This record gives sequence, structure tokens and C-alpha cells, in this order.
Amino acid sequence: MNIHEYQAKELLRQSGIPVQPGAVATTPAEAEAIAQQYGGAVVVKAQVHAGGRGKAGGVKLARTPAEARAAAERILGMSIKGLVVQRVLVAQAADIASEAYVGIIIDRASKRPVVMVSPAGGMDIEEVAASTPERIRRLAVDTRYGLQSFEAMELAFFLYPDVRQARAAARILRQLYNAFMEHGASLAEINPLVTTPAGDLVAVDAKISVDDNELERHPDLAALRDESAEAPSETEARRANLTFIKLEGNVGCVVNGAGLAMATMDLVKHYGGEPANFLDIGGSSNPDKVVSALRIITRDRAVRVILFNIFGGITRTDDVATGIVAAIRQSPLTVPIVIRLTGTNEEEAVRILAGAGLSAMTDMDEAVRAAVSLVGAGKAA
Amino acid sequence: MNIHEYQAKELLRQSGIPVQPGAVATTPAEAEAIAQQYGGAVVVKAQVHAGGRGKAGGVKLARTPAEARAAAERILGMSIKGLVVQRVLVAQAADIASEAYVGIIIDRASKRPVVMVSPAGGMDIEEVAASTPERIRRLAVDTRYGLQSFEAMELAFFLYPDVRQARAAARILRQLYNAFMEHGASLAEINPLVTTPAGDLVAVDAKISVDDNELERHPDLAALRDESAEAPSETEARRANLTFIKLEGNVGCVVNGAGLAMATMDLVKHYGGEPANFLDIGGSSNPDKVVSALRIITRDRAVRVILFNIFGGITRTDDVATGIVAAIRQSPLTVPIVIRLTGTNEEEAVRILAGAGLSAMTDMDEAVRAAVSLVGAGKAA
Amino acid sequence: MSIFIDGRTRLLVQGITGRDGSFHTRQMAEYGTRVVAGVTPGKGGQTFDAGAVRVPIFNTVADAAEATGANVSVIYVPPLFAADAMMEAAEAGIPLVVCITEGVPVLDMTRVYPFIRDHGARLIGPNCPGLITPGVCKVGIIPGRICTPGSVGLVSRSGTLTYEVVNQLTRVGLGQTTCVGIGGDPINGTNFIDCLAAFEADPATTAVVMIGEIGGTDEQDAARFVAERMTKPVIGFIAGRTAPPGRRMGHAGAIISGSTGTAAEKVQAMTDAGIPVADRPADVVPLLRERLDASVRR
Amino acid sequence: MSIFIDGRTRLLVQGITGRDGSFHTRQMAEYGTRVVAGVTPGKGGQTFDAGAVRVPIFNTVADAAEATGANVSVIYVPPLFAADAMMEAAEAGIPLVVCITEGVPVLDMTRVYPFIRDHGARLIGPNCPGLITPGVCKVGIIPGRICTPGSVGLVSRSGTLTYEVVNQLTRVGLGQTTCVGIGGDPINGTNFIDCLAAFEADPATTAVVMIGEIGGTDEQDAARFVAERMTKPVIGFIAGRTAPPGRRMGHAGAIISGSTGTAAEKVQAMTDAGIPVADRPADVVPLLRERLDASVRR
Repeated sequence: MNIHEYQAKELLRQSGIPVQPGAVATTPAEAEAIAQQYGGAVVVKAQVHAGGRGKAGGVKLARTPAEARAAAERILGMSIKGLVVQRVLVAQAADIASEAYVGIIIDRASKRPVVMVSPAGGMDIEEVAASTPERIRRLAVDTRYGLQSFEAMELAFFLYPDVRQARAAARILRQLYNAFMEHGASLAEINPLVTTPAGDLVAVDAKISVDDNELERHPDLAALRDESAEAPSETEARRANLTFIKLEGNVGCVVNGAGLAMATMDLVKHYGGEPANFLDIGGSSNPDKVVSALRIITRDRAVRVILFNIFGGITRTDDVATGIVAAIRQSPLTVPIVIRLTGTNEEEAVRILAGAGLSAMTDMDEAVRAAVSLVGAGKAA
Repeated sequence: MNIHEYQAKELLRQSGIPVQPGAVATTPAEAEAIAQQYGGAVVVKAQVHAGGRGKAGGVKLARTPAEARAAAERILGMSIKGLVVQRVLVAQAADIASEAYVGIIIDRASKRPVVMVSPAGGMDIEEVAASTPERIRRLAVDTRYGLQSFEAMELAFFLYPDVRQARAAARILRQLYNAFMEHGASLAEINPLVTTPAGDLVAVDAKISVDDNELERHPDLAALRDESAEAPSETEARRANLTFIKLEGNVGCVVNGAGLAMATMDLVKHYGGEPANFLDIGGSSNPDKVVSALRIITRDRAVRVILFNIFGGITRTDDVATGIVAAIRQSPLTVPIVIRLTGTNEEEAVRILAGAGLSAMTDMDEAVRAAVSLVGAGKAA
Repeated sequence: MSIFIDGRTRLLVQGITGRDGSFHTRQMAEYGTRVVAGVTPGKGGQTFDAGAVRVPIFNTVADAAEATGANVSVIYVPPLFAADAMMEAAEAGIPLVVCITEGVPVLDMTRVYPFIRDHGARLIGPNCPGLITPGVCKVGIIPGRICTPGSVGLVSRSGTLTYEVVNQLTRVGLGQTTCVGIGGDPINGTNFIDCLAAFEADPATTAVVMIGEIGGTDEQDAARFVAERMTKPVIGFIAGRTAPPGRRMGHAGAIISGSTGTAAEKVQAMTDAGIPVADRPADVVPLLRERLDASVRR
Repeated sequence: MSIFIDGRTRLLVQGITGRDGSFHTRQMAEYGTRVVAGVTPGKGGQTFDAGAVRVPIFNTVADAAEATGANVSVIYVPPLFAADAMMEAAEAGIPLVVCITEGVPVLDMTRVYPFIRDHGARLIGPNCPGLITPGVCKVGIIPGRICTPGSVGLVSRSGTLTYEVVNQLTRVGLGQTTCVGIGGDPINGTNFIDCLAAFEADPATTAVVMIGEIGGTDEQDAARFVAERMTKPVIGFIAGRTAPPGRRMGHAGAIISGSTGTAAEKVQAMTDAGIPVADRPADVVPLLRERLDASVRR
């Protein structure tokens, strides 16, 4: 789960990290009032879960409260990568002597959180990695010991030759690590970490992603979710415990298991089709999940055919069949549907489908070919 | 450093452990007011750093506020093992179905904190260990992982067959472990951990000792030190950074290094004397430390001779000589003094002592024999 | 013969009285697996009716292991309790721990992984279907009826995709020594190389099918291992060739590993290592047949 | 010959610019120890004047080790920073870490100990005087002039008491291979057995003096080791025979170890193991002479 910049900054502030002062506004008047309160120049920043806000015009410097109001007026309601801006962060503009990057992510290879730092702050770290990889330093943290002082100092000296700044950066790195662990994060970064002309360090932009699997443990973080910043299909999928990713094609796929779902998409492509989505209904699915899955898929106007591919293990295929029938009864389909199911309670599933006038295949290849060939036919199977 | 029961209970409360409600009183009137507030029966408990309070009459049950007042009157000002009671804890009396012991200490052998639990609560754990060792279960905690849930449950099931109580105990054990680690403790125990007739667990007595070496890191804990509960010589020794333990003999010893100090005491005994104290002035001693050491020793009226045994390594023997001379100038000695010093800057030390009319030996054995033979002689060397 | 589990497997089920645990315990027992103990805190002393057998329940894994000599544990507990369960099994001296639970926080796994290693145990999973030695023993949730004994080893990061491939093998009579689902989580206990090495060492296994997917570099590492250390033929399949980049791992993971973990990269690494990679699941069987025939001819 | 340090020792000093660090760096350099690097964060690039040599200072141990090939580190940093310093040295690959600092919190040591072990390093101390191979190399604070080269190994939990005994050995011409102060803290890196085993393996050492004190069971364990594994004569001394019980460890420690750690118990264990135990420090020399003569006669 992504949280907004202003929320991430609040978490970092609670961990003791010096953060650029700022407050959230949902109206131009609020933005003006905040700017008034700070006095000097402010930066008005769109709060959306999308990169490239700056390029999209979602970040503006304002020298006066009136300018802040005007900036907020332009940014609020703006659409960035399909997401409508509902909030802006009005932050005190920082004087910048230099900018660094510090971030933590999980690394599959070392099986540890990895701290990355770079003196090339303010840039996309991907870009730095591609163009000047020697300007990034990494450290895999042994979680049994945590990020040690000496490790933080080693990284900090890579950023700052000055020992006072290095100590401040080391402290921030350890606070960031603690925040990362404490909040069950999968990503935490400060970019840029600004050095002011006076030599102080301050976090000017921040990003935290929380591992969805941790949310049950952290109701306070779960409460930070901003559903207004998500596509409605994502919200519905999450609530129904489905993994759903919207794609650009027209073959709507409903599959149990991520590997099989990907293999199904690959096979759709193989036969010349284009998957409209990745949708994994997971194991031990109940009929309600299937109903939700069908609702999400059929909401996508691009979908021209629906393809079920179910290999029943823990998933009972009769549950899936019951869900399909229930969903169609609630709202009849306007596109054809191809159903492949095999495995647990297969005979019962076939019986249920037949009762609703539906048939099922048992071979995956065959089903995918049939679905692809139906694209453009536009009639129910 | 030992802290009082009421202070330990407050720390445990902050860690989330259910603790018997109670408040501190320094006068009988306060004790009565607290009892009034709780309503039912209370227990009035002397707050001193000494075991065996109950046997000494320092713990009394009071059924009414008036009884609480009377109990406080008797306990306040009472002397327990030489310590005068300045405070009482007035605690709500708990209904007791059963009592358990839970505690954590550092174990030299495993080099880990060890959690000990026993269903034989309310008793001295030493007694349990001696009489029914099978009623104690121990677990050495790998601090890299902390006390894990499953480990806490294993210990908890040893105390309670009932899963609800086991879960509550496991939670308390983990909270106690966290408190132990967080506060830099060397000992943390709850004895008894009471099960009420309703099946709830509550900490009725608690003891926490903090590693002196941690106090600089924990100013909040350092502030809990109750100097009124210490012997004045202990307070002075601590402030002067000396390690001092009062003993029963009459040969006052001042030595640098714990091992040499113990060996000196042993040698005093070997030659038929009785050491009056253990006193280690440590390494890199300055003259002020020596002055403090002499002041502490000479305050003890039992001391009949003073024995210095200094092997200069980091300790400069001239510093020690300077300190001796300064102390004697401040207040002349009324007992003889024997000085053995050798090592760093020995010649300079001898010169300084000679200037004040003092002589020094270089052999430890010889010095100790001389000191012991002077006991009873009562005249300056 | 087989890898990891066999006729000497004495299975303990953590979370035996839960919804999934109870269902699959019966399935495993029915398949012939020796289920010797279950753990559910607070139900110690009771027994669990697994159809063919009544399984004694214990409060802790330590108690269960001591009383029954269990040597494999399978875990069906809720995600936030799974890390503790895995460590409890390892601490109790269980040498093989199989965690079926899906949704285990990845930071939990950063602690579990070194703990398991420190204790000299093997972990399979989490978020995996477990493993099966057809006709002998099954630990986890792989449907028994889609497998049949034989000489092909199978290792996969996926669940249902594994079933798909195993099913095809079985249908054409290519039986399996052991099928292992290692799980698709970012941090898991056993990787491809561990399984490939075990299959290489298992005299009964004559060929191996490995089923990978996008993300990480496990398949690339495995490809190198196959090229350098394996004598037995290996056939591959990679799911996610058409997956949009960056949706599973985020960019930063790629920076670290120096790899984007794409299917193309993995297929390339495997092809370079001499591993034929099937375009479709249905191509696995013909490719395998081809390699087996070639082996016989050699 | 010697144990742990010798002519190949390349010493790094952590906290080289501090009060104690700077003083003892000069002492060590003057004694002939090859001091190759110092660490003080923020002073990287400067040099330290150690009299005979100018020592380059680095910001981190990793930098220092890489630049100078230091293979021993000695630590003189304040107590609350010592744990970090020890772990930094081990992480940088320094195989021998000697921590002089007194007053290190014992809970810090519960983390340092496994860290050092995980990294395959040896730690001596903390709260120890260090070690000296007379005439060759000294690491720590043992006064060089009380030692002389020879064939007696000495290991001790104490500081000044060690000096007392070494001084007596030197005065009668019994020189030393290496003198090691392991420190008296409840948790330390190297124990008696480690040193006894090293002395047993060192061809130049013909006899060993071990100086223990009350608390713990290290001496008892060492006594068993001597009885079972050592061929060289060992002489003992235990400080604290007259110490009042329970003043150092508290009762609970005794419950755990199943021992009260008294001097009597230790002397008994050593006597049982055939180790003559001196009543007074002054008795060490005659006992040692006796055993050496007996060895020669054998």
C-alpha cells in the first residue's frame, strides 16, 4: 500500500527525522492560510500515488500566500496519470546547498532490507543507477542486529565528508531503518535529503510503501489508505481479496493462482490475443469472490470475451461454478464467456454450469484458443 | 542500581503488564488517604532495598483506612537491615487463587538473558531452586531474535495448563523481556505473579535492578536512584567513581583493580587480619579519587590501620601519593597507614610521600604483614 | 527414491484444528502420509480425527516432537503467526519445515530466514503448495490424484501452474519422483538450486522440470547451476512473459539485483545454459520426451 | 613463539585520538608494536604522532583495514560506544579484536558476543588489560617493563593482579611467551579454555599460570579442560577467597549456573584437576618452579 507524501513525512517526523515543515490543504483557501502562517516561500505539491508529479505540473513554488492559493487552484482537481488530485501539501521552501538520496527496500537476493544512499539526490534513483552506478552505495542489513551505528556511519561518510553532517545522516539512516521495520514497510525513501546552507539536513520529499500483509498488524497505517486515490476496480478487488491488475487488452481473465494467471495471459498472447487484466482469485475461493471478480472484469468496457481458467486444488471448482452462475443471474453477460475448469469437484461444477446453460472445457490450451477466436464475435458462448 | 518496588511496578505498568494498583505514601495520613480512595483492604509495604521485608514487619495488611494509617505509622521510620524506611507503598489487596514466579537475569554461561519461571510463586526463588529445582524452568534468550512468542508460550504452559492464562502469561513474559532490555536491567522479576479467582494475572511484587553501566544512557532511570536508601559511604564512593563494599574487619584497604583488591583482602586474612572493606580506586585514578577513598575509609570507626596497595600501570603512583598527602593535610590520620606502591612513576611517588614524612614499601606481602601487625598498636607508621 | 520426503517421513501439522489444517490433514493422511502429531495451543491432550488415524494434539512443537519423533512439520496457521510457527519448528529440532501459509509479511521472513539457517533446518515456502512424493507421502496441498510415481523431478515457484504441468506429465505416463512447490514470495527458504542439487543426487530422478516466473534472479542462478553442475536433463517454463514490467517488484528491487527479473532475461539465461524452455505449458511434455529420448540414445 | 599476537601483528587503534587511546598508542609503538592505523570518525586523512611513527587516521575501520592490512584492533572508546566499535572491527574482517574499555553494559555484550562469533573473529575483553608478547608486541595497557621474554604463558581475569604476578615471574627470571588479560566482565569474548588451548598448542610455552577470581564457572570449566586435554603444567591462583558471598553476582546468577562461583569451589575444582593453586600471589613462583623441575626430571 502506498501512502501520500504528507503521511510518509508525518511517520518520519514521529521517528525523529528532521522533516521540512508542511501541512495539507484540500482547498485553495486552506493553502493560502498555511502559506500565510509560514511567512516565506512555500512549495505546493499534489498528493497522488504517481511518479513524475513535477513534470506533470503538480509541484509549484509560491513566493506569497496569494501565489500559494493560485498554485493550489491549478493543482487541485488536476489529473495526473489518471488520478485526480484531491489534496496538496503546502511546505516551507527549503534553502538547498546539496541534495542526497537515502532509501530502504527489501532485497530478494540477500533476503534482507537494503539501505541505498547516493549523493545524487533529487534525481530518480533508477536514473542514477543506470548512468552513474558508482554514485550509489548499498548495505544489506542483518535484521537480527538492525542497522548498526558503524554501518550507518560508513554510508553517511559516502554522502558527507564533514563529520557533523555524517553523524546527522547516520542518525537519520537509523531512524529511517527503525521506521521501515516498525511500520512493516516495503519501501521507505527520502529524496531529496537536503543539506541547507547552514549545514543542517532535512527531508524534503519522502515515500513509504507498506507491505499489504502487515496492515492487519498496523490498523493505524491501514487507516491511512486513501481510496479516493485508487481506481475503483483496485479498491473493489482489494476488498474482495483478489489480486487485480488492469492491462490494455480485451480478453478478461479470471484464474486461480498467480503463476497460472500469468501463464494464461502468456497463452492468450501466444494465440494472438491481448489480456485485459491479471486477476488471481487465490486459493480457497468462495462463490462471492467469483461474483466480485466478474463484476470487476465486466466493468471494463474494453473486454470482449471472458476467460475462466481454474485448476482446482484447494479451490473447489464447484464453488467457482456456483459463483459464475450467481453473477450471471445478477446481471447477464454482454460478452461471451469461456470456462476451463478441472480438478476438485469437477463433475459437480460441470453439472452446476449445465444447469445455467453453460459448458466447460478441461484443457487450458483449447480454452485459451477458443477465447481468443471469440474476440470480435461478440456473442455469448 | 536497585530501584524500589513502586518504581519497578511503574516501569512494568508502562510496558503493559497488569500491575496491582498502588500509590506511595511518606506519611501515615497519606497512607490513610490512599486506602480511603481504594475502598477495600490494602497492603502497606516498606520501600527499602532489602530482602525479607515481610519477616522484619515491613509488610502489613490493613482492612480499613484507619488500619492503613496505623500500619504506615509503624512501618515508616522502621529500620530494616540498617536501612530506615522513608516510604511505604499502599497497594490494593489482591485476591489470590495461585502465585507464580517470573524473572529475568543475565547468565554468564550462556552469555544471554535467561528467563526463569516457576509455579512456586511467593517464595524466595533461591529456596525453590534448592528444594524443588524441577519446579523452575529456564530459557536463555537469543537477543538477536528476542523472546519469541513460541518460547514465551512454552514457558507459560509450564505455569498454566489453561490456554487463556498461558497466553496472558506469555504476553507478560514478552513485556517483561522488553522492559528488561529497554531499561538496561540486570534483574527483573515479578514475584508473585498472582492469578485471581477470576483467572486474571496481576503482578503483586516486582523487583528491577539496572546495570550501572547503562545509567548514562537512561537519565530517566538514573533519576530514580534513592540516595536516602543507601549508606552514605556507598553514595560518596559512587560519586567518586570508586567501588566500595563495607566489611566487618579493621584493616582499611585501598587498592587499584578489583582482582588485586580481592587478593589484598585474602592476604590480610592469610596473615590473621580482617579487612574492613573492599575498595577499588580503578585505573587512571586522579588524586581527588584517593582523597575520597581515604575519607570514606576513615569514616569507619572500626578501622585500626590503613593499607594502600597500588600497582601502577595506567594508574600513576605519583597521583596516588599526591592524593594521600593532600588527604592527610586536610585531616590528619588517627590510625597508622601502610603504603605499598610500585610501577609507573614510582620514584616520584616515593619523593612526594617522603616530603610528607611518609614511607612506602614495594612488596605486597611485606606491606600486608606490616599492616596486620599494626592492628592494635594504634600509632602512626 | 525421492527428495526431502519419503516413507520415513513422520509428519507434524501446525494448526491442525484450523480450517485449512484440518481439511488437508485428512487429505494427507488419506494419501498415506504418516501424520504423527498436531499442534494447537490449548488443545494439547486432545486428538484429531484424520479419518484413517487419530492424531494426538500438543500445545507446543517441542512437546509434539519429543513425544512422537516427528521429522517434518507442515504449517497452516494465519499469516501473522506463521513466522513464529516456522521458528518454533526449527527450534524444536524439526529438520524440514514446510509453510503453506500465504500472506506472510516479508519483514518477518528477514528474521525467519537466518533463524532457520542458524538452526540447520530446511524451510520450504512460505506461500507454497508443499511437496509430494507420489504414491508415498504428501506434505501440503498438491492434489494427490494428479500425480503418479515415476522418475521426473519437478520444482516450481507456482501452485496451480505446477498442477497444470504435473497433470500433463501424469496424463502421458511420465511419473514423478517428487514435486516441490517452493513458493513465489520474495524471501523463501528453499530455492531452485537447492532442489536441483537434491534431484541431481537422487538416483531415482532421471530428468527435472523447473517452472519459474518473473521477479528476482533465482532462475538465472539456477541456470548457471544446471550448466556447471548437473548431468541430468532439465526442462524449463517461465510464466509472465507478457506481464507489464515493474508491477510486481517495483523499480528499486531491480536496481539492487542488477536485473529487472523479466521473463525474457530468465528464458535467455536458461537457453544459454542448455535448458530447453517451453513456450506453453503444453510444450513441456514434448520437450521432456525429446531430452529423455536423447539421454537414452547417448 | 607466542599466542594471538606476534611479529606479524599489524595493529589498528580504535579511538586513537582519545585520552587513553593516544597515551597507550605511544606506549605500544614505543614497545615495538607495529601500529599501522588509527580510527577516529571525522579525523580521516590526518595522522597521529606516536613518537617513533606517524600513524594514518581513518574515519572507519573498513577504510583502515582496506588501506593498511591491519589484522588486530585494540579499542579505547567510551563504554557506550564500545559495542559498536567491536562489531565494526569484526565486520571489517579484523580477526582479533581487543577491547580495553571498562564499563561496557552487559546487555550490549549479549549482542556483541554472537556477532563476533558469526563473523569468525576472536574478541579479548572488554574490560581487560589486553595482551603482550614480551619483547615483540603489546596490545593494550600491560606495562611492558614488568615483562620479559621466556616460556611461561599467563592468562588472567584481572588487571593489576596480573601485573603483580608477572612482575614476580620476571624478577626471578621466569620470562613469558604471552600474557593475556581476558577481563572480568560477566560476558567476555575469550575465556580461560581458549587461552589454555592456545598455550598448549604453542611450542614455545612450557607452563601456564592462570589467575582467576570469584564469580561464574569459567575456572571450573578450565580445570576440567586442563585435566582432560593439557600436557603442560598449569599453576593457579584465585582472588576473592575472603569475599563475602553474593556481593558481585546476586543470588539469581548462582541459581542458573548451579554454582555460587566461590573461590573455595574453584580452588577445589583446580586441585581436583591436578592444578597446584597458590595461597598467596608470592606462592606462584615457587609452585611453578616445582612443577617445571618435575617436568624436567620426568
